[in-house]
Amino acid sequence: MIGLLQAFSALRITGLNLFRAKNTEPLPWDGGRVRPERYRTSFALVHNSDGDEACIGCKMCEKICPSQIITVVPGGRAPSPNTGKPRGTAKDFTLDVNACIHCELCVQVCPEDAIVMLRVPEVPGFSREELFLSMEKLYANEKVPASWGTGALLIGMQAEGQPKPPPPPAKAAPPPATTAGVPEATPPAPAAGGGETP
Amino acid sequence: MTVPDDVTRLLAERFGLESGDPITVSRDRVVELGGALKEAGFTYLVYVACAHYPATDAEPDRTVAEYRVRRLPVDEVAFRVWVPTGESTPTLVPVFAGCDWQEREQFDLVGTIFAGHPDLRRIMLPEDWEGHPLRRDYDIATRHHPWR
Amino acid sequence: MSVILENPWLLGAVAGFVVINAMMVTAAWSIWFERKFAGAMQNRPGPTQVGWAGLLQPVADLLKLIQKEDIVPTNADRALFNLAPPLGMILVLAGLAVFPWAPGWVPADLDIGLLFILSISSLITIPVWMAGWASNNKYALLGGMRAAAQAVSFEVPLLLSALVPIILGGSLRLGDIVAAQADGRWFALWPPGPGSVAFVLFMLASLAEANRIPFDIPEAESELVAGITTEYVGMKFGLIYLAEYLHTAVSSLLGATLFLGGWDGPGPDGIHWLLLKSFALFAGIFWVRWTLLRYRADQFMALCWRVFVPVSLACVAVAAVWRVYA
Amino acid sequence: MDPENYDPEGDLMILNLGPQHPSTHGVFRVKLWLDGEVCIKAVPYPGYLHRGVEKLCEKLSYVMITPIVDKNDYVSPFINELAINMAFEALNAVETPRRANYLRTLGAEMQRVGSHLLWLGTFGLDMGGALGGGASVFMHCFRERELILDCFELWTGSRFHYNTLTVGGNRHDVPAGFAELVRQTYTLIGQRADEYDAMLVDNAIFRARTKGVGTVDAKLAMELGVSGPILRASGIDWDLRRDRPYAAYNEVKLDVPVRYEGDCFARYEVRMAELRESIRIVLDLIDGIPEGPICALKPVKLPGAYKGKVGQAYAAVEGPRGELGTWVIADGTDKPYRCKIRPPSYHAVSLIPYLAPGNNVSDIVVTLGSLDPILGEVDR
Repeated sequence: MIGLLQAFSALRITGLNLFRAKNTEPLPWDGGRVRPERYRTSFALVHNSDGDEACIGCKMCEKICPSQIITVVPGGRAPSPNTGKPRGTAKDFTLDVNACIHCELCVQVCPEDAIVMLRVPEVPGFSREELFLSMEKLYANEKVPASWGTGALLIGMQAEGQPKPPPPPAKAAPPPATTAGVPEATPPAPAAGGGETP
Repeated sequence: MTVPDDVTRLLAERFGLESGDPITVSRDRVVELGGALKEAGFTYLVYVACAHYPATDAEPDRTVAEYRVRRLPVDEVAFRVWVPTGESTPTLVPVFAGCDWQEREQFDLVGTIFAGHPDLRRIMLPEDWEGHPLRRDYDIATRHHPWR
Repeated sequence: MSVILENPWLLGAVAGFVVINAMMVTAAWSIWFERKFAGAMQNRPGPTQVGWAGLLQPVADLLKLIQKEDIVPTNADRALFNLAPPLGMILVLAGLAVFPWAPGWVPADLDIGLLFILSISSLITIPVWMAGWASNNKYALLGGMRAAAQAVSFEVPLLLSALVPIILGGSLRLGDIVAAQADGRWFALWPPGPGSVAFVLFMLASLAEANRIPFDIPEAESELVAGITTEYVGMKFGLIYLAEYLHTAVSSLLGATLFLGGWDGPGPDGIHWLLLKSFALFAGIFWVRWTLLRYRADQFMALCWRVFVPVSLACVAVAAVWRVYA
Repeated sequence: MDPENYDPEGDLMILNLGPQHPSTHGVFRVKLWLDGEVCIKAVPYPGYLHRGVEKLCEKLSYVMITPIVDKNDYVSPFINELAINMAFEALNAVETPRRANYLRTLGAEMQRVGSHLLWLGTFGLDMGGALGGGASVFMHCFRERELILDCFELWTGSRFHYNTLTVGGNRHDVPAGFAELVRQTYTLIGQRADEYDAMLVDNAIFRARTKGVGTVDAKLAMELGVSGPILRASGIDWDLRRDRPYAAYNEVKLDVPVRYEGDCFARYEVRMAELRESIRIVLDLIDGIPEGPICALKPVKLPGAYKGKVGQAYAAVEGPRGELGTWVIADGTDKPYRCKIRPPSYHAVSLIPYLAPGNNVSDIVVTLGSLDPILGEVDR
């Protein structure tokens, strides 16, 4: 009986909460919470400053993807329609968001900052096909607000302040056109492995 | 993690073993070592883990079972025993009750056989699963029932 | 009009129709109220999508339940399984027949009205046990067993605490009990002591009868999945669910009638006071429900026999002494 | 009664608690032999959530594993990442920068608060049901937990499966405005923690349901490898954060709460004390994060960016549920040869055959809830 009287302390808490502000919000279409700039959901492929498709088909994202959901078909080197310089191209690029774990590794390894993630809440699809991003869908997503992270920025953030300031920061600075078209040149550089302590 | 002095002494005097991380012990003395360590205060079982090593020129196809025990707060000792495939190693369930589920899991995933285990069934995978998936020779395309 | 009033059969039919429909609708919207209320307690809005502020949610729920496939488990006792939900509903609704809604508004003015309500509502254990047994499900069986044990235990303090207004009012007729509380001499307030304690005990025992938290062990969804309703789907489940809400509503109506003076109140007496009081009790029950945890079965049997029964006996004794000497 | 020689027609009832039972915290099955409602024997069957994480670890390179183990203990992904990356770093004796250590400590403590909040909510659900007071506790806890996820969202860009740690350090530095948000959030949660106590501990029903229920014997618990709050509630004063400090814990003041009763109520008390302690640590740490690099190694540009030296390593962290360890064998390639994850919940769940007999179904549900098993971690 005494114990039941003590229940009033619990009743007080729920009573208190009756007058608190609502904590939930209607979902996404009329919500409108501002997402932080690093917020990441789906994917987009972007064009670089020259107006070319930034992807050079180097297959780095395909190799790093833990879920193995990215498929890149390299298109070989071709002169850019805008600058005329030869650069790598991708013939096809598909990304199956059904199995994506949103780890951002593909963004981090991209040497051309070609793949970015989106900053808007993901809209669920009605079929598997809707979540399968083809190259057209990825380039169409370019118009959607993108997340902060790009390859160069992520690498820059991690390399910042490191005692030995080797390639990565230098790599982040110049516009993509300089290193374009030489995907074969990238692998040997960062493959140094672990073991270096500051 | 360095091995504490009293364990080094115990190993040298009673078992004639070299100390190390991990200590390698033969199959016929592993239960005795476990019991001795427990008497020495190592009553906390951290894990039992096995790994599979395929046959090489020098060694047959075998698995290693590693036991890690701890004397709170800091002292830690790992001892391992090599088990050729097809043979078994004595179970440590009588010494550490926790070896029950740990050894079952390792049997399930790696296929090390623990002789005398009270309940050596699969624990993670279905009863009718074929093969032990963490073996290096496990074919990832092994056929199994589609709903598993 | 006078034809209806003069013919008891016609009067019964009309009054029954009105009361039953009004209560069913009330129960349906009490679910909406509870969801909104619980939502507010948990800082969330509750139903919002169907109708303004989710007001049409009960209709949507009803449509959903009606559309569902009616599944009867293979090894269930088919007759009992199908009979249990409507039987529970009938028993709950039958109690409403003798309520004095307002001065002179009594569908069936029995002189043993209170006894009738209490005996009818104690019968509700039977459909609950039927549902538990007939489902041929272990969880349902455990739930049914718990329900039976609970009903047997809590019937005693319920009756004993209901005895206090009977002694004080000197009648088993609900109208007389309400009339005895006229002019604010509500039994929950006056005489001080037995009435108020008996009121609390009566409400707690009613919670147990209506399977509400903290005494909802027959359902106990975290332990018994859904207890007796595990195997029920569709409208059968809906009936059990609705019967539970109706039972809660009947309990709060009865509490308001026996202890809070029924239709009596400041200003003009009438049905509005009864409804207001019982709504307050109803909301209180939901407040308790969405705040407290659940007792274990044996613990709350012990609570019943060790605390509720002695205290209610004491209340009866004090009330009797008061009746004789004051 | 002897469970082996019972008469199934007359004596005992076999009840399958799970795999789809509301209070098994995931997909988990316990087979109970019941005499009336009292359990005679209990046999747990884990494995319904087995996803082969250890096999995946063998097939993926070191830098690709972090986002995978996020999903192991799906209530505290940050601490999963910390545990596995510490083991990988131990292979090559990589020393993480001081700022990374501080950020890791901060993240781990932030995550611990979130994890304990989720435990508290589900523990309430186990006792109060989805349509009762338990649901209120659950919603209140989730209300605060969402704020924690907001902090992580600002920091790492993801609400839950962050992938924010990498071998050698962190991937994300804290952004502007982070300290302010964390301070605000955790001060609020510190205040709200008193409300949970008022809702539960002050309530005689809660005390009656938890005191003396599911008592864990310390000696048995140690043999089973049970760790964390369960062990500390049984009177063993042992915490990896204090006794074998990792990350920046040697620079953090830490009080380890210990209770001696070993029952569900003691476990509740230990976890609530830890919750408050973690809030304090977060508030202490947030102002003192040193400047410097956040990653000791070059940022990952390739799957094979990190190669473990031949050998083996074991590293353990104190997760919200106890010792979360990783034992890894490296063979010099960019993939681990064998990677065993030692989940605390697996050891905790192995207590069930010892705890269940003699209790009735309600108590078993409460005991299971108080062990706080995360089935994703049990089954991996």
